Parts: sequence; C-alpha cells; structure tokens
Amino acid sequence: MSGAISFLDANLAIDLALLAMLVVLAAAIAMTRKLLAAILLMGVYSLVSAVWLVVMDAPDVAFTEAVVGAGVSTIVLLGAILLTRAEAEKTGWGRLIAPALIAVATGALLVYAALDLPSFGDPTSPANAYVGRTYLEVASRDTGAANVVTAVLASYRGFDTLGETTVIFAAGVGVALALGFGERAAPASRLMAGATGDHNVVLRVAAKLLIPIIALFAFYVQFHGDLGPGGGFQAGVILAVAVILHALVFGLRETMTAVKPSFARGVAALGVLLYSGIGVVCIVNGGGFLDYGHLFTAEIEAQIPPGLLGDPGATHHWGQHFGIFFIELGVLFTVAATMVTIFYGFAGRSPGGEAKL
Amino acid sequence: MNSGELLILMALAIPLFVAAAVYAVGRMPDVRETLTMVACIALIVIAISMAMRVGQGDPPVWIAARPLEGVELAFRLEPLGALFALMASALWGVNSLFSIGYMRGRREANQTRFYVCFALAMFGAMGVAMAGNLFTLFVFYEVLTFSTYPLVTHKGDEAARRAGRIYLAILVGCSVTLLLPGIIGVHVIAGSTDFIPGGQLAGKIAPGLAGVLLALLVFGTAKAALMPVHSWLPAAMVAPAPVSALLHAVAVVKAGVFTLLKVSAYIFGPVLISEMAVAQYLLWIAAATIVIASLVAMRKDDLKARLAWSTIGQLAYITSAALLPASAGLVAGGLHLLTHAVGKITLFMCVGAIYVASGATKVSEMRGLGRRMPIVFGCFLVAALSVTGLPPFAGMWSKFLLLTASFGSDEWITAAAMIVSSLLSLFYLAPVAIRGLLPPAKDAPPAEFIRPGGAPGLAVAPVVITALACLVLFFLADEVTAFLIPVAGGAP
Amino acid sequence: MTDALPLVGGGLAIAGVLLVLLGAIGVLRFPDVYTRIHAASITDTGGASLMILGLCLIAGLSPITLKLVIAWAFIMVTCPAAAHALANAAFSSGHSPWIGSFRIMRESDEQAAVQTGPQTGPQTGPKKPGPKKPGLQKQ
Amino acid sequence: MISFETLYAAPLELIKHAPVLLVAGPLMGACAAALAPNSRWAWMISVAASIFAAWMALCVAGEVARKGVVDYAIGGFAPPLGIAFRIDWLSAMMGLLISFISVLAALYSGHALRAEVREEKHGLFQAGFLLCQAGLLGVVSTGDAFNAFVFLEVASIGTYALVALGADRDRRALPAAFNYLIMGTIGATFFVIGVGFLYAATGTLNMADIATRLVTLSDSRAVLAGFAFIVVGLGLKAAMFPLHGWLPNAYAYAPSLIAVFLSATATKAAIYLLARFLFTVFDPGSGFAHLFLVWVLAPLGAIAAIVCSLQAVFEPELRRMLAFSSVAQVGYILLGLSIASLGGMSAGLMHLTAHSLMKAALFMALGGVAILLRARTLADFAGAGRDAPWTMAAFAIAAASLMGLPLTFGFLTKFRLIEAALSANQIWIVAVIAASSLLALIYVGRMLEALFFRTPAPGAARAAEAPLGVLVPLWILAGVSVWFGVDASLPEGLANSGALALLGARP
Amino acid sequence: MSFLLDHLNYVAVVVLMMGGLFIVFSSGNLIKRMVGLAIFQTSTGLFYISLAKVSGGTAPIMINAASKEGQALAAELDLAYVAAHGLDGVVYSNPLPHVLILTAIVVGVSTLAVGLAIAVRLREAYGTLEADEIAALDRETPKSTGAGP
Repeated sequence: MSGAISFLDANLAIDLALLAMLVVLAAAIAMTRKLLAAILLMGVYSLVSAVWLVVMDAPDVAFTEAVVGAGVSTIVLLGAILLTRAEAEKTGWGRLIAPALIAVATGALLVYAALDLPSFGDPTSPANAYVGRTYLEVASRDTGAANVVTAVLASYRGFDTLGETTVIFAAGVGVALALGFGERAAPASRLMAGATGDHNVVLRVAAKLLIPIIALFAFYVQFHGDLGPGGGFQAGVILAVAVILHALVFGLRETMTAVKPSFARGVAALGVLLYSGIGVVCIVNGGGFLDYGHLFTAEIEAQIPPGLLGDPGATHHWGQHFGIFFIELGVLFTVAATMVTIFYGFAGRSPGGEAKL
Repeated sequence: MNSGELLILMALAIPLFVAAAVYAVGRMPDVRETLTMVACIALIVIAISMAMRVGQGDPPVWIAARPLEGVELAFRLEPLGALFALMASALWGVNSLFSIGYMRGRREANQTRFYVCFALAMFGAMGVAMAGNLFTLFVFYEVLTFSTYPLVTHKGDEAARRAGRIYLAILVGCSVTLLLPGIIGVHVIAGSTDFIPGGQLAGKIAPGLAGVLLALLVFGTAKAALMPVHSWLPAAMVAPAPVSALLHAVAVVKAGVFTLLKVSAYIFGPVLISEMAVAQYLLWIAAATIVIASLVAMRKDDLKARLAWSTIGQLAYITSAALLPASAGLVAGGLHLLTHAVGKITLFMCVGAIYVASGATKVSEMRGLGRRMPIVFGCFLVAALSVTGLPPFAGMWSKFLLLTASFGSDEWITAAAMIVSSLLSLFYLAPVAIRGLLPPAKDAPPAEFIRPGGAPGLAVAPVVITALACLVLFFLADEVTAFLIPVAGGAP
Repeated sequence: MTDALPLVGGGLAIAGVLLVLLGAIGVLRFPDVYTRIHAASITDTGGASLMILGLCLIAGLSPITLKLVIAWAFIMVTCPAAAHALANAAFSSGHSPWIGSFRIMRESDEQAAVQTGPQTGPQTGPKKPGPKKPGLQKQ
Repeated sequence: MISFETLYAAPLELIKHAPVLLVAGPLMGACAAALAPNSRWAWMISVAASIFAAWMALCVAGEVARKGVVDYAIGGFAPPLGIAFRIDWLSAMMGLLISFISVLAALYSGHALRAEVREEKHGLFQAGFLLCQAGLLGVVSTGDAFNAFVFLEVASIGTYALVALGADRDRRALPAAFNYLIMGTIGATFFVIGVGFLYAATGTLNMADIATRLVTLSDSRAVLAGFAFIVVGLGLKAAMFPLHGWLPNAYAYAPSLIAVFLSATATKAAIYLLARFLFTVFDPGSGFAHLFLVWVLAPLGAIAAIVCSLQAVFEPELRRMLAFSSVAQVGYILLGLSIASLGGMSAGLMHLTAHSLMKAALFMALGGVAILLRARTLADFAGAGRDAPWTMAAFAIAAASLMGLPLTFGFLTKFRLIEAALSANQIWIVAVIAASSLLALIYVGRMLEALFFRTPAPGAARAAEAPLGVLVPLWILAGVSVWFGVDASLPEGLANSGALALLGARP
Repeated sequence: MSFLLDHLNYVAVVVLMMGGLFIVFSSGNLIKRMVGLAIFQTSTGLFYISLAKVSGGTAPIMINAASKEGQALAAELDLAYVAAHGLDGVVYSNPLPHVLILTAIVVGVSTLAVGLAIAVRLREAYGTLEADEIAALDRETPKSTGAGP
C-alpha cells in the first residue's frame, strides 16, 4: 500500500495548494471594484478549480468546469459588462457587516457539520461505499461504457440529464425573451469592433485555421464520451465556441447569416425533443421511459452487426450504446444551439442600451 | 324531497328569486315593487304553514349539504325559529309597503339595489330562522350582515361609508374572532353543533369551560348589541328609515338575540346555564346595558338616535331572558322578540313618515306637528306605550313574563333594571307623541311640510297596520306563549 | 537511458515553468501594454513548448505524446494570434507606446481605465488589457 | 369524495406510464411551442399540453387510488441506482392541483399575452410557461432528492426571465426579477448543500432510501446540517416568513399570466417538498425535526400570518396587497402543518388548495381588467366593479374566500384549521388565525370598497369588461371556490389522504 | 493533527462557499453579485467532489487492460502504483457526485446567463447597475410605469 500512501500525500499537497490559490482568488474578487478584473479573475478561478478537479479524479467535471466556467461564463459576463458600466460602486464598511455575519454563520454551520464527515478520501465512507461503489461494479457491464460517469449520467440518472438539458434550453428561452434574438446587431457591435478594424489578417487566417479544428475536436469529445472524459455538454460548448470565435473575428452579421438565430433556437428545441423522444420511443417499444434496453425491438437488434463498434470480442448492449449515443446527440444540439442563442442575445444587443427591447 | 324540505327550499328560494328578478326588471319600478309584494305574501303563507307544522309537532327538516365531514348545512324548524320566520316575513311585507311609499316620496337613488339587498337580507333572515345547527346559523348570519351593508351605506357619501365601515368592522370582526372560534369550540367538544332541546353541550363539558364558550358566543353575536359591542347600532342610523326598521325590527338585531335564545336553549340548555357563574356576570352586564341605554336615550334629541338606544336596551332584555337560569325566561324572551319588533317597526315607520312629510328629525322640531298628521302620531303613541309595556298593548305581556321569570330565579338586579328602564322609556318615548299632539308653541312653530299633502298614503297605511297589531297581539299573547312552551321543554 | 529520459523531461518542464514565471513578472513590471503583451506571449509560447517537450519525454512513445504534440501545435497557432489581437485592440483604442517616465505612463493607464466605461464611442475595441493590469496589480 | 378509479379512461399502456408522461408532456410541449410558427399555434400547443398533463394527473390519481403508492423506475433501473418517481396521495393531489391551474392559466394566456407581450415572443413565452409547469410537476412526483433540485431549477430558470418581461409595463419588474433570481438560486444551492450532507451521511439520493438509513443515525451533525440547509433553501423557495422578501414585487410586477400561475403553484410546490422532507425523509416524531416543527415552523407561520397581513393592510398597490396576503396565507399553511396531527396537516393542505384557487382567480381578474387599464393602486381601480361587473364579481367571490366568508372554500379551510388547533389544545394558534382574519377582513374590505363603492376620479381611465377568454377560466375558478365552499368533500378527501400519506410514510 | 488534515479539504471548500455568499450579499453591483453567485455554486460543486475522492483512487473510467484505451490510461496512471497493483486492483473514485456536479455546473451557467440578461435590461431601464441607485430611482418615482421600452 506504500505506493498508495505516497500517491495520497503528493495529491494532498497539490490539492491544498490549489485550494489556497482558490481562496486567494475569491478574496481578490471580493475586494476588487473593477468589474473586468473580477470577471477575468473568475475565469481564472474556474480554471484553477478545473485543475483541482483533475487532482480529485473528476476529469469529466474538470472538463465541463473548464469549458463552461472558464469559457462560456467569462464570455457571457464580458458581453454583459460591455453593455454596462465597468466600475462597481464602493460599498461602505457598515454595509459589509450583515453579509459577513450571514456568510460566517453559514460557514460555521458547514464547518461544524463537515468536521463530522468521514475523513477525506475515506473509501469506506457511506458516500463512497454504497451506491457509488455499486455503479463502479455494474455500470460498464450494464451499459458497455468504459466511462462510468458517462454511464451514470446518460443511463442510470438519464432523467437528471434530461432535466439539465431542459434547464439549458430554459436559459436560452429566458435570455432570448429578455434580450431579443440579436436581429438588431449593429454592424459595429462592440464585441467584434476590435477585430473588424484595419489590419486583422492574422486573426482571420488564424480563425480560418482554428474553427474547423475546434469543431472537429468538439465531435471527438462528443463521440469519445463513453470511453474517456467528455460528452454532450463539453462538446456542445466547444462547438458553440467555434461559432462565437467566428462571430468575434468576422462580425456578428456574418455569423448570423451562417447560423440564423431562428435556426439556433429551433435546434435547441429539437435537442430536447430528441432526448425526450428517445424516452418515448422506449415506451412505445414496451420499456419504461428512457429504458434503452427497449430502444430497439428484438428484430432490429438482431440485424445490428456484432463488430459495429470495433472490438467484436466485447459484449455489447446495442440499446444502451445507441441510447446514450442519441441522447448525447440531443444534449449536443441543445447546448451548442443555446450557447449560440445566448451569445447572440448579448452580442446583438445594441450598446448604449437605449434601444427598445 | 318531502313537503317539509320543499317548504324550507321555497322559504330560501323565494327571496333569492325576488332579488334576481328585481335586479332584472330594475328599469320598471311598478313591476319591481309588485314582485316584492307578491313574494312577501307567498313567504308569509309559507311561514304560516311551517309554523302550523311545528305546532302539530311535525317540524320541517332539511339537510341541504355536507360541506365537511361531520359538518352539515342543515335546517330544522322549532317554535322559536318558526315564530322568527313568521314575524320576519310579515314585517318584511309591511316594511316593503312602507318603503315603496318612503322611497318614492323621497325620490331616493339606487332603489333597485335597495330592493335587491332587502330581498337578500330576507334570505339571510330566513336561513337564520330555520337553521338546524350553529354552523348553518353562522353562515346565514354572515349573509345577513353583508347583504345589509349596502343598505346602511345607501346614501353613498363619506359619512355613510364610515358608518358602513363601523357596521362591518364590529359585526364581522366579532363574529370572526369570537363567534366562529366559539362555534368551532362547541363542535370540537360536543362533536356536533346541532340544536337539540335540553342542550347539545349538556353533560359534555365542565361549567368553567362552558362559561368561556358562552362568553365567546354572547359577545361574538354583536348583532345582539350587548355593551360594549353595541356602537354599530347608533352608527347605522345614517341609513334611511325603512332600513332602520329592517335593522331594528325585522331582521338584523332580532337575528342577534334570536341566536342567543337558540344558543341558550339548544346548545347549553337551561340546566347548564343555571350552573354557570359566567351567565351571572353576563346578566349583570345586560342589566347595566339596559339602564345605561335608557339613560342615553333620554338625552338624545335626534329621534332616530333615541330609538336606536332604546333598541339597545330592549335587546338587553332579551339577552337577559336568554341568560336567566329559569327556562321560563326563554318563552318570555321569545315573546318579547315579537312584541318589541312590532312596536319598534311602528315607531321607525312613524319617524320615516314624519321625515318624508316634514323633513323633521329632531324631537324639538316636532311640537305641534301631530296636529297636521294625527294618525301617524297616534300610532306612535300606541307603539310607544306598547314598547314601554303598558296595557292594553302587546309589550305588557312580554315584560310581565320577563319580570316574573327574573323574580322567579331571584335575579333582583335584572328585575330592578327592567323596571327602571321601563319607567325611563315611558319618559323618553311617550312625550314625543304627546308633545307632537300638543298645540304648537308660540315662539317655535312646527316644521312645514316639505312634501305637499304630507306623508304618502303608502307610508301611513303600514303604520296603522302595525299599530293595530300591537293591540291585537295583546289578546293573542296566550296563544304565542303556548306555542313557545316546547322551547323550554328541555328543562326538568 | 530509459531512466534518464524522465529526468531530462522533468528538467525541461521545470525550465518551462520558470520561463512562464518570468513572463508573469514581466507582465507586472513592464511599463506599457505592448511590452507587457510581448513579455506574456513570448514566454507563454516558449514555456508551454518546453513543458510539452518535457512531458513527451516522460511519456515516451504513446498516444499521450501524440495528444501532446497536437496540443503544442494548437498553442503555436493561438498564442501569437491572441497576442496580435491584444496589441491590435490596444492600438485601435489609442494606447500610445511607452515614452518618458512611469508617471506619465500611469496617467495614460488611468485614461485607458476610464475609457473602458460605456460612454466610450463604438470605435474602441474590447480593452481586456486596459483594466486587466490594475486588476492584476491589486493582487 | 369522487372515486378516481372510475373517473378517467385511458389505454392501459398510457396509464402505466402516466407518472412520467405527466412531466414529459408539458416538457415536449414546451419544445413544440418554441418551434411554433405563430402566436395562435403556440397558444393551442400550450393548451393542449396542459390538458394532456391534467389528463395524466387524473390517471395517476386513479392509479394511486387503486394501489396506494405508485412507483415508476425511470430507465428501468430500480432505486437507489436509478431515479424513481414515487407518487402517493399527496403527490397525486399536488399534481391534480398544479395541472388544473395550468389548464386554466393556459386558457387565460391567449388574451393575456396578446395584451402584455410582443407578438414574436409568444412562442417562447408559452415555452417558458410550459417548462415551469413541467418542472413543478416533476418536483411533486419525483422520489429522488437531487432530481427534485433539477426540477426546481427547470421550474425557476425560465420564470425569472418571464417575470422580467413585466418591464414592458413597469420597469420595477426588473429589480424584482433579479432579486427573485438571486434568492431563488441561493435557495436552490442551499438545498443542494443539504442534499449533499444527507448523501455524505447515507450514501444515497433516493428519499425513501435516505429515510430508512437515517433512522439509525438521526442525530449526526451532518444530518442536522443537511436538515438546516434543506429547510432554509426550501423556505426561500416557499417564501417562508423571514425569507419572503423576493415575493411581493415579483408577483406584483410580473406579467399577469405569470402572477396567476406562480402565486397559485410555485410556492405550493416548494411547500410540498418541505413537507415531504419534514415528514417523510426526516422523522417528525423525534429529535430536531420535532423541535423545528414546534419552535420554528409554527412561530414563523404565526408571525407571517400577522405581520404580512398588516403589510397588506397598509399597502397602496392592489397586486402587492395580494402578494403580501400570499405570504400570510403560506403562514396559515405552515401553521397547519406544524400541528403535526392528521387534522392539522389535512387542514393545511386544504388551505393550500383553497389559496391556489383564490389567488389564481384574484390575479386573473386583476389581469383581465388591467389588460385594458394600466391600473396599480386602489385609487386606479376605483369603480371598476361598476364598469366590469362580471370580472369583478368573480374577484369578489375569490376575495370572500380569501377573507374566509361562509359559502366559500376559504371559510371551510379556516374552520378546519381552527378546529385542528383547538383539538390539539393550541389556543394561541386560534388567536393568531382570528387576528389575521380580522386583518384580512380589513384589507379585503379596502379592496372591495374601492372596487364597488367608490366612483373613479373624473377623467381617470375606466375599466372595461374582460374578454370572454378571460371570463371563462376566471369563472371556473370562482365557481370551484363556491362549489368547494358548499361541498368540500373532494378536496377534503384528497387532503386527508395526503396527510395520511405524509404521516404513514415513515419507514 | 491527522484529524485536521483529514478535514482540511472540507474546511477549505467551506471557506470558498463563504466567500461566494459574502460577495453576493455584500456587493451592491448586480454583475458582481452574479459573479459571487457563480463562485458560490462552483464551490458547492467542489464540496461534492471532495466527498467523492477515494485515497489512492483514479478517475472512474474503467481500465480494460486489453483495449488500446486501457493501455493509454495505464500509461497516464502513476506508474509505480500500477506496477504495484496491476490494472485490476485499481481503486476508482466515486462517480456519482461527479455526475451530480456536471448537472449543477450546467444549471449554474444557465442561471448566470439569465441573471446577466436581466441585469442588462436593468441597466437599460435605470441607467445603472448599483442596487442602491436603482432603489433610489424607484423611491422617487413610485408610480412610474415608464419602462425601458
């Protein structure tokens, strides 16, 4: 077990170092009054916590945190403050007392309870011993997916994921309702003005080079999801980033002719429809909702060639495989399209803000 | 649906129908008022037949609905209720007759709303009269309250609205905060709120707790205007005379004391009442109310206010009757309910007639006015004597019975209060009529008629009818008491 | 030899880290936007390359190495482009290169910070560098 | 109580999957509405989806009536591995209530949107409405703690923006919506933290499973903290007294459709979840849960019932008045729950139903009139009773129910509440209810006097009768209030079964 | 000491949560409130993840020694550890909290987007993002129906 011990110690050191960095970052964000600084620091915060998550053996979460927290959140926040003021008013010390009390009270309760938790990393703690362990034992047998996180996410707790996709969709609906659909994007929308200046050949070339690669990477992440880290969310966000990059470099108008806002909204809705549709298909074929075991009727199942997914040796559950495949596709659609819609909403908002909604 | 249920249904449906119909034909005054009168007659007929069935010992019963598990919307006639129903419907007829004269004579606005609400009030009164349990009674009690609110605020000016606010605040406030918890308390303790002879709570509760409930119910029934929850009654004086007649004689205050009588007779029962110390205290409060109200009435120059305070006193009579440890009190109270109603409505209609004719509202303006309108003032005198309790008028019997009951149960204070206040009422009621009939004073000529020809015939006729009723009831008192005897039947 | 490879790789990686650290110091200490961009971009690219090289040596011949190489190519494209974008933006938003003393420089910094308000006209670009510096200086 | 077994007719397959279709129906409807070509289509989709959900709710109720408890394992994985719906009478009752209100709100939306929201947004608006509906239905049906959080968020996220849309008529909708978002999110996050502690203590997320495993370690500090965070989080969502600050403005300035729907369902779903955790997951009989019921929930409910009624009394704006009274009524419901007796909880649930019905009707009536005049204060509404008699008559009925007048549902629920308090020997609760009914009398009296017995200021905008599309759902609500006021056997039966489910569900 | 070390992780995460909560409540600027909210939610995620860590564990991705991925992951693992235990004895961290937090993160970004959208509308309607100034504006025009539009 000596190997494990050293492993643990090394981990713990890195772990605590990263946590310390996070604390410093949080303090910095709390103190600065420059919104831009706060936002960029928040991006850093997400990035560092992503690293920490890798140390915590949670590559999927780290991946998501990196693309969502450090990527999209920062973009959205920047878009927001480009439309608003960049300075925060100073809040007097007197005003800080009540919040401090709330925070400290909450924290005290949390610490009080946390010290009662089983010690960190304890493999026998209820959390790790009960359901979690069962997943590790049965997941890849049940679903044929090596990545247990993906298996649980898409199959065991697929309903949560449906809800989560719906939340994203709801956010898209909400932003579109609040900010419009970006039709009135001024040709000189400030988010892209810097690039559409005079000499930005370099950017255009770089973008032309990168956008396809980014899209390709998105699909790699998408379809590699059940073997390694990644899946619909990460892929969707990355795909959206490709579009956003295009908008930043070539201008919102250009992008909107390529990817129409109405199209984006439609795809978002279709993604959720696809996801829940799979569930209904399972019902129609005699299973329960989202019961991929019944995704295909027996005769279809029989016609699927055994070596379809490579290594013919491995046992295959076509229902599970394709179920996960399709719903991840639905997630991809919704996430990518929603992120684009949200970006359009913010970027298409004419600056100055006197424009009517 | 047997005939008894049908009777009850009709008694409730007719006023409702009238309300709807009057609202529909509001444009045509004649149709509107004919409708009302026809309905009154129908209602009277129904009330009589119900009373007869009660007399024959086969009271109509109807369980209309069961809103909650163990809570019924039930109707069950018994002598008190039958009497109240009969009285209310009859007086409604007379009063409608009078209101036609009054409203037309005064060219009042919103007459349609007036008649609609009047009919709704009758709906409430009928429900109260026929209620088979406290729950039902409470429901219709509130219907009565809210249907009379527009009548009180009829004038529609700020003063009227303020009066309306006081009216609602006190009546509904008391009923929600005191009466309802009291009723639910009864429901919880006795498992039911049905009115049963001998008392629902009898033997199920300790006198101490019962005292709390009794206090809740008595003060919760603000319509009975026992001090200190009486102030809504003088406030409601802003209403036109027919409304005052309705409030004081036909429905509202009578519904209050009627509730107390029912509670005393059928919820607590004479036995329990006689065991309760609280009943004693409440009796003293009632006695105080009687005296104070009469004293205040003495000093009021505005005639309606004076009548209002006298009503408060008279109601306290009935309240004491309900609280007397002797079951005979219940009979006396029932009788007083009737006689006082007849007398009071006469008085108010006289006031209305005088007001229509001359616009006079103050006693001081009325000296010699009687010379011009002798009938009205004559009737006023009759009613005044009846309310005071002098023979040969109905009021005498009820007071006699009340006194005997209170003497019989050694309630000297109550008895004394009644005697004193009778004397006082002699001094504050009778002189009004007498001074009116005296020759006008030299320095202060009586008010001129503001309406050529004085009071309209439709305003005078009802006065005469009720005045005669005061006389007739003097001779029928025995039958009424005989009819009411079963109320006290629960007593040993 | 096979034992040596990881050590060499580690050394290279550490060297890369130091280089990046240097760049960070430069970003904090250099006078104006352009010099700072200069410091950041070059060191990032170089440091990252060193680290990746080191990691490749540690991983030996394996899929990991392939991924690392791809990542390196990506960095080689993005870092310079980003640096160019920053400089371009700084230029088009009217940041003058450094002449004279730090005092003057600070003033123009503050102007830049002020300019980032919504009032500034649409001709100015996304001034990440402008407010970023004060933000970092607070650390 | 009508027998649900015989009430509905549906193919057996459908009935088997009704629990999940109850949620999936509105969800897919939302997507369809977002894709809808024009406003009319969106409206029809929304109505159809809501009706489908109501039908499914009936089927579920029928199943519950037959089996007692309906379990539905989603994805074919039995809990604790998979997520499972667990629907007992309480869930069935909430499902019926929410879906019924939703149908009426969807009917109402046709006119409300035309008047308040710009044409090209109707599709998305309906989508948001349906998403909120799906989320709430999910919250009341799921048996998985974390899944409940997900559905809480599904229900919330869209509504934040929908509330903000009120800004087209009054910009104060925006701060209200933002505040609502912050508070709602903090509430949800607190809930997640609490669930996390429960997970750390028990290793599972399935509520029933948590309950069984908690029996052994109900005094551990982690569980205690989990309890505290869950209660605070749900208290925020349910506008429990000190945590209700976000509610009044959010309801007052939102588009009327949202005000109708949220006031009738959103806080109710949170209360349901709170009760679910208090009584099913934790053991109310023992330890801190009991202490909480007696020393926190009951006093807070009482304070809410008094203080917020007072605020309503002194509030000049009509819709804010109603919002404050909502908080006060939540206080009633919590009081009922805090009397942990069968009678008390059934009374609380009955009052929950009554309050949904009346508040929906009140906001709908105001919306129906305010569609035509942008009235806010009492003075603006003066004389509306004469100008729009039908609309305002329905308003008066609902207001009477709010006041607790006889022959309305509100009266019966108040009756049961007082009865339960008396039979539990908690006189002070009776006093509280009496006092706050007095206050309710005052503020409702102010409304009605302004509406019916005052004349509008000369030259002021006059109300006009609400269109038929508003009157129909409005009068259905008012009619139900009266029907249940005369014969409450249906809601009482449901509430009793629900209370039994809560009390009997202990492992 | 070891006890403290065992729980240091939780405590640190709790401190982060407090930070987020403090930013939300203390700052009058709405954008900054949203940032605080995001930090609060992220830290909650970190709390879950630290529940899931198993000492000596690795990412819950099943290592099939036969497959190419298996080789790759084996190579990514701590070599000494794999040498010591072989691939079958690998200890995995608990996947369930990872799944939950994936969901939570996405919910967080959705909230952020909607909140910022509302904030932008606020800025347009009121011309400011400071809570105090907005409140003041509402106070001085209590009956204003003058919306952004």
